[in-house]
Amino acid sequence: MTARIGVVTFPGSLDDRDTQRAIRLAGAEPVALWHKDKDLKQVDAVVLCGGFSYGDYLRAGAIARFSPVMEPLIEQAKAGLPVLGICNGFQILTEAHLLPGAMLGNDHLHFVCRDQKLRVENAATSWTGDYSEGQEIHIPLKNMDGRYVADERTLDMLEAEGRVAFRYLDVNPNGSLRDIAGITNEAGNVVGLMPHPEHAVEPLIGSGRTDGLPFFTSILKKLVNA
Amino acid sequence: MARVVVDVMLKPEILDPQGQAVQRALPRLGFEGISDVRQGKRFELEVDGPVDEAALARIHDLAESFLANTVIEDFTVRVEEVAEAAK
Amino acid sequence: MARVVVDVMLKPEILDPQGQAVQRALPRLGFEGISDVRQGKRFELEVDGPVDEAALARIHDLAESFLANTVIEDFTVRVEEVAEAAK
Amino acid sequence: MSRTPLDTVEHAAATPDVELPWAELGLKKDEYERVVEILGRRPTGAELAMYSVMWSEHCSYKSSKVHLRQFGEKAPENDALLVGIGENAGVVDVGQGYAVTFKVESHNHPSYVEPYQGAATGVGGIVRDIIAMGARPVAVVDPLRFGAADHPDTKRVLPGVVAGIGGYGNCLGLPNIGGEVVFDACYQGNPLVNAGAIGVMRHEDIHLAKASGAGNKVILYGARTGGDGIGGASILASETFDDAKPSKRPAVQVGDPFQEKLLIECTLEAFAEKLVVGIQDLGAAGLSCATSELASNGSGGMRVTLDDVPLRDSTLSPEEILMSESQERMCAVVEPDKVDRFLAICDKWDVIATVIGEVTDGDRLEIFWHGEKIVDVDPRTVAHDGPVYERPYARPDWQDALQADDANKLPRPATSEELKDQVLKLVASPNQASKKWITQQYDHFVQGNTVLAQPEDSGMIRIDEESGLGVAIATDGNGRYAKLDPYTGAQLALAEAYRNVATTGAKPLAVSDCLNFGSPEDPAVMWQFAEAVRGLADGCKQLGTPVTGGNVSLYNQTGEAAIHPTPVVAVLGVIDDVARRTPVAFQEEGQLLYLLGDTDEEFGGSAWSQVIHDHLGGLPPKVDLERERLLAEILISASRDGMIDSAHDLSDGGLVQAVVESALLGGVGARLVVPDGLDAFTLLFSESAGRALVAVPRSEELRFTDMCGARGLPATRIGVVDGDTVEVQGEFTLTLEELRRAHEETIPALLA
Ligand SMILES: Nc1ncnc2c1ncn2[C@@H]1O[C@H](COP(=O)(O)OP(=O)(O)O)[C@@H](O)[C@H]1O
Ligand SMILES: [Mg+2]
Repeated sequence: MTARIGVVTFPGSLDDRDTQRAIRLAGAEPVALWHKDKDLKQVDAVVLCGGFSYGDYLRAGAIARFSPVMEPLIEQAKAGLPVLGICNGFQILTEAHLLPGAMLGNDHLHFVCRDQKLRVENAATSWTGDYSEGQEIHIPLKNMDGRYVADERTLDMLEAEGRVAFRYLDVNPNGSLRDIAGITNEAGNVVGLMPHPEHAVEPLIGSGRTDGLPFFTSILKKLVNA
Repeated sequence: MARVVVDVMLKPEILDPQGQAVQRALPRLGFEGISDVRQGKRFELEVDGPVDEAALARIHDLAESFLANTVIEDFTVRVEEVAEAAK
Repeated sequence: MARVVVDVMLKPEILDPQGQAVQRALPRLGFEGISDVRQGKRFELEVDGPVDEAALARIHDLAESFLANTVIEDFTVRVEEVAEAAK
Repeated sequence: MSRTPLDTVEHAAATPDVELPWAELGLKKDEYERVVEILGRRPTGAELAMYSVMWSEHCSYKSSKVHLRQFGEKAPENDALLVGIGENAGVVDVGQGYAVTFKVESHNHPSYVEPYQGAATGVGGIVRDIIAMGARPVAVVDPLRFGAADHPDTKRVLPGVVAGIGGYGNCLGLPNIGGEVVFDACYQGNPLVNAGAIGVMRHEDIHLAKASGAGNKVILYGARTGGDGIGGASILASETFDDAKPSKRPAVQVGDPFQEKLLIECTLEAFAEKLVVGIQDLGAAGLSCATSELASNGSGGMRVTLDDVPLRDSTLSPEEILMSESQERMCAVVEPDKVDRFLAICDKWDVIATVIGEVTDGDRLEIFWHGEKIVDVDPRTVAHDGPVYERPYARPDWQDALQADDANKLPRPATSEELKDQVLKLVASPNQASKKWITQQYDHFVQGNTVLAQPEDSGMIRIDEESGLGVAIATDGNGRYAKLDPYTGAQLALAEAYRNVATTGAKPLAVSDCLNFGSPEDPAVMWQFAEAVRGLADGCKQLGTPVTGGNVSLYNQTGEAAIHPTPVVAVLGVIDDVARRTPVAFQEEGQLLYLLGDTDEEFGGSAWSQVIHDHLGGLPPKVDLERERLLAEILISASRDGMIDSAHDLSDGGLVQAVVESALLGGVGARLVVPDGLDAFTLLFSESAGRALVAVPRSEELRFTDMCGARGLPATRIGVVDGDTVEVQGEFTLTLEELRRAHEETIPALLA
């Protein structure tokens, strides 16, 4: 038995096929979910993938957050369904208040595409079990609105509770507060990050590294061993 | 038909690189005497029917839940007035 | 210190994909009765010294040459007033 | 609104003496008379609108047609060519049942007026061409040219153009895998914004722009139609037919990449369900072009009800609707029983779709407005029978003097110190400097198939996950070479793009081009154009790579001053297994550096002559296409058989530029030895064509040199990959750190 992992396609989603490929390469079964369906097809976990849902108009993720599929997703995520938000997916998760804080435009005001060095700060979430805490990895980053902000109290809380899951190393590519690249909810089932692990799953392709694959093997192990 | 304007600005404590970029460019353009610039969004909503208390209240809700992200932004709602010093 | 506000909107004949996307989302959020939405920019300039005719004229120039892209945008300049229906 | 009676076909026939503003619409008197002759009466306003846009230079290629014919006449035999010139884009067979379509187009002038939107809509337009062939777009490229790097207007234009290309392409989910950025004062006021796209499909999915099958429905889908880009039609509306002043019409088109992304998805879904008989994107000339081309390429006629076109601006006149260039629209021909399904797919993707007409038995294109017929034409006369000019051309009288001003006579560095200094200047010059500040604003990774992207010699995309089949593309052009000799310059552009593709291990297959020139009314410019086309056509014949399509952009000039003739050439290649691709970066210390090809003293039009002497004169490097072909074969074999670990083609900047780039990318330096028979200066800076730098693992050296020897390609050992400096023995040593600063700080300092 393998795990079924849903990938939601919103209008403007770009990395849905790539994310499905990454899930397949990790050995799980990708399940396409459509934003207009209030139906998660009983998947074991969901990835909200990268892209420009609704053109990123208004604010990145702001319109997608109100898509019908988000209703069951929000409900079940609160009940423990593992959800990973990558880039636009992370933005949607903050807009939906499943994760605290908000994403703003990069401080340098440009789109940035680079192979980014990160440190895994929390290897205990549903999506990071196959990393070790403190591990340094390279994952492609590509976005316009990647600046993570939250008020000081929230930031302190995230730090104190070990909920900063990933931090940028060497270069802070967008002005994110405290170099935050990704965070988790309290329960560790909902994780969001700006870099794109699904673009680092095959040698030769993209960044040419496979540092992103453990996201997908982590969740698979967790689900299969559960 | 009436127009309601919703202005959305980043909260004062949030860094506004766009506003800063504008401000930094001012001296180069020969503009002095502007001590701060902030850039936000302006929405013009054309409302069918009268803009009464109830309609404004609904638009207020809309702004709060959708047009602004109150984690980072403040907003104001007002019925459009003639600009003071129009173009 | 006084505040001058420059509102920059796409010219009416120019496509406003952002405003359209917002408008199309409204019914899904349960908002009816808004027939058009346009999204523009709002700049808040904090001006040192008095905002007299001359100052406004200079800001008008600034808006025309820099804040707005007059190929596709219109703008208005005004001294900030208390909003009618503040938050 | 007070309106004079609608200018119907009937009304036009009854009022032969009414004068239409044909001149304001850009038609010449004889062209207008030709329209009258074709119709046997005066045209209606709507007909005039259609003829005038379709017979414009941009749509009809009236000045360039007589020359472009050579691409067909001289086309080499090539089994891979599935669809040639004349369709929205050419299609090439790349094996395993896959076909690839690609094309380059210009959006030069709009990008000067409004850089962000001009460039963005340029990307949008070329991508729609690709979708219209039935393909899924998989990548974009953007060859760009701007005025002097330190000119204040460049700081306005370039960041806007780059943000626009990124803003649109990134949002569509298309990796940007290549392009060029060139600065030259000749492009001040006439920046060149060319955009290319590649799409992939199965052979059976190829679609063509034709309307056949009487009764089939014509569906317009995508954005609503607004008054974008219809200056001419507004004249028509106001001065002739409408007493009221027309509402303001935007001169600039604004793109909506989100809408285009939806168009891609819903179009591909309709293709997958075999719902589409014919399809055409709406680009320049909008509905005029789409309807007349669809109708004239099909078997029947077409009837269109203009009232059914969804509008963004309800005040538009029928002439304006026909001419509108609103973005993100497509037109499909669909069998009646499949219309519901087609509309359902559009609805699924929130795309507005409307039946606006149908294919008829006849051979006329008829368009109705408020129940009255306002257009009744033979669509072929609109789409294909535009005027053809034999413009006079003549070799300019300054050409001889320019060629006589020999760059090989320029003073050369006298000391090692000076040589070193010039190397640093060269790699830091805006044209040779790293373009990372620009290219990192583009998404390279999206779609998860990018094998190579900037700053590799060519971009490479995997198209089959199982087999590793991939395609590569490179675009090149050198206006300085072309100015010195347009025939040779065009061939050098072709040779360089061809070489770039082969350097990465892919086999060059086919060509697209974007020919950017000044005014065709200037015989000197027309000569440059004619020579460049002749050069390119001859070159393609010799290399066996057919031109599958392209674009001509004329009138790139300010007053009397034309841009350098700038033919930009894109070469598409195929690689059986992307795992065999060869990157630019040095991989491992100890590997041996070989210079392939012959190095002569060739400095005409070179980067060195520009950077050090601000000089343009003499002759460009010689072209030897047989040598290029041999070099390509060696590079491909070496990559396939694992004999080389990195390779970099030599072009502007010469060997030193290539060594520095490979070293910086690999993070490891090189020690060079000047071979017998060459001096250090010529070795480092000459721009002789037909050359590449390769790094050979020691274990492969014999096999590699044997292969080169057996096939007669000069291969000269010039050094070794080593250390953290670039050293030219007996001359100078530069640390990678110094070089990196020189190479990478220029562009941000100028533009950030
Ligand atoms: N505008 C651009 N967009 C994308 N890639 C670019 C652009 N300009 C340059 N590049 C990339 O940068 C690299 C170096 O460019 P260039 O020096 O022109 O290459 P070459 O001389 O080999 O043709 C190439 O990979 C090229 O594709
Ligand atoms: Mg190259």
